[in-house]
Amino acid sequence: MMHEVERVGDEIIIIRLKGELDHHSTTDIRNEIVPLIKNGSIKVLVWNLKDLNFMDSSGIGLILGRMRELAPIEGQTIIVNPSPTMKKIFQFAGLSPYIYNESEIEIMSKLGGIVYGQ
Amino acid sequence: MMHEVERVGDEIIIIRLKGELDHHSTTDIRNEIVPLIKNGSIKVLVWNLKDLNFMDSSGIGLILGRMRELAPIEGQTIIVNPSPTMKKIFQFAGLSPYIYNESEIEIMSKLGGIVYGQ
Amino acid sequence: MDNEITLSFIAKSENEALARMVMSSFIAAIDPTIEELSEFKTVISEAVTNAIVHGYEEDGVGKIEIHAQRLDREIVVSIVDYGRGIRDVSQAREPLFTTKPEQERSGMGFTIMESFSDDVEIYSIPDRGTTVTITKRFVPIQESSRIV
Amino acid sequence: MDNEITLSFIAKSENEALARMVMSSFIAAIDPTIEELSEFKTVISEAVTNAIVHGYEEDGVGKIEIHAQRLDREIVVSIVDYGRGIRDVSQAREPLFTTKPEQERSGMGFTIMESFSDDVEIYSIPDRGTTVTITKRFVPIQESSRIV
Ligand SMILES: Nc1ncnc2c1ncn2[C@@H]1O[C@H](COP(=O)(O)OP(=O)(O)O)[C@@H](O)[C@H]1O
Ligand SMILES: Nc1ncnc2c1ncn2[C@@H]1O[C@H](COP(=O)(O)OP(=O)(O)O)[C@@H](O)[C@H]1O
Repeated sequence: MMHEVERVGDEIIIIRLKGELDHHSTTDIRNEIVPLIKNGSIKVLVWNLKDLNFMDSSGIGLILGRMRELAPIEGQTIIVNPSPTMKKIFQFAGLSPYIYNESEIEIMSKLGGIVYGQ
Repeated sequence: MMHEVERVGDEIIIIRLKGELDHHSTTDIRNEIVPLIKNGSIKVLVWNLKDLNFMDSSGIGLILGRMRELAPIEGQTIIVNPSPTMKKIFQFAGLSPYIYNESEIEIMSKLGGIVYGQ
Repeated sequence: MDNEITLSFIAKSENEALARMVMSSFIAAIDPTIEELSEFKTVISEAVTNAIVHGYEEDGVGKIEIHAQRLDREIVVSIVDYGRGIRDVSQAREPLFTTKPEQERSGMGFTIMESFSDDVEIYSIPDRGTTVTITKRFVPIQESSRIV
Repeated sequence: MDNEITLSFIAKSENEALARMVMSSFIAAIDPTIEELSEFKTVISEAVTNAIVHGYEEDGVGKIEIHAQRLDREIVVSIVDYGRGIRDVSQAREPLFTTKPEQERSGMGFTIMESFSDDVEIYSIPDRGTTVTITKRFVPIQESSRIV
């Protein structure tokens, strides 16, 4: 499991997951993201699953966990590029509304408006 | 296991092995090549291992078996592009003299001279 | 029986990937679609993770066994542990039910296993262990649409 | 013990690839060099093929077991069959010796196992079976040269 965490400005974090996301690999990525959210200024988490080859329900736990941390500050969760199987898993867990069909770039350009009120 | 068998003129066969060559996969390739040799006019077998990811001693058996069939007609065996591990395996079996460091194209241009006596 | 294997390993989370890999190789002869393969891997991952996390609390000692049989295009896999067991199986099957919310388990494991397979049977005795048996039938090659 | 697994399967040649795949996954945590991995896969392939071909004559019924243990960077693997056994073990170890020349076995199996590992032990009882135990130590990461 590899991943890339990119911070865009103060308020957006893009997490690009790679390889396989299971119970074993969630620990590392959780340990990296949680402090970033706790530090306070984050308003949007973008999960880009383009290079993720596999995900089981541990992925649901990881994303839901971060949504809970974002809730008090009304932060937003955006999921892009899930595989067909991942889409079904998100649907079972009621996370379909957070899947966006836009590319990462399109999302970012829209977020400019949302986050900075432009 | 996939492979490509190309016949160049009446006397040369190039066998391009792909994937993994083990005891399980030798059967298919053997069944395809043996009739071509038996038909008589073949003088040179070129084994190109460039796209072969794995080979165990079953590969030795396969190549030695064809060398035996070529012996009565003084046919030639040429091995190109073995991996470092395959090189060692060929060395254990005394097949190092049949490994050529030239590319398939270079081999073919030289063979023009050998086979057709140019 | 067209083929059968048994894999046994200890309750370490690194073995989740190993179990998926083994089961993917085991069904290679079926030539599943990309979608079938990825759903099957998910099913295996859920059951194996449960045995590691719930059965043994990742103690690195408890043994887990996977028995798999293939008959033509049907696979029957049992995932067996000798751990803490499940007291109320029908409750365990409910979507979102989990006894480990603090570890961010989502309670979706059994729901995913049921959705991505043809049958899931759970046999469990508290403090003795759990056996989850999954049946999955793969679509005949000519019927399925394949990405080439 | 850092990790351990057991794989058992029937004497079908399609399981040669399965066994290699499982053992490759098992040593992934060691992060071997490309060369080490490919030599290790060859060793496993030779021992497993022998059990299938010589132990059981590919009957599709006989059981083969692989026990593997990892302790830090050392792997000990036993390949066990309950087949015909080896009458003369030291003869079997000789390069080019084979009892199945008609099947184009080259007689290089044990030579390759010995060359590509640190120790090979053969324990065999005629008509009862054979256990081949292979030890391989992997070079520490900093010492080895890796293709990145
Ligand atoms: N192998 C097992 N051993 C003991 N308990 C289990 C096992 N598998 C499942 N359970 C119980 O069933 C519950 C529901 O499982 P599941 O739907 O997979 O969700 P999750 O794993 O996310 O908790 C678990 O929280 C656990 O209490
Ligand atoms: N598991 C086994 N069961 C029975 N006989 C075996 C087994 N492994 C090896 N042998 C015997 O030892 C001989 C030498 O084995 P090996 O060096 O691997 O060469 P090869 O497999 O090419 O014959 C075999 O030909 C066979 O007679």
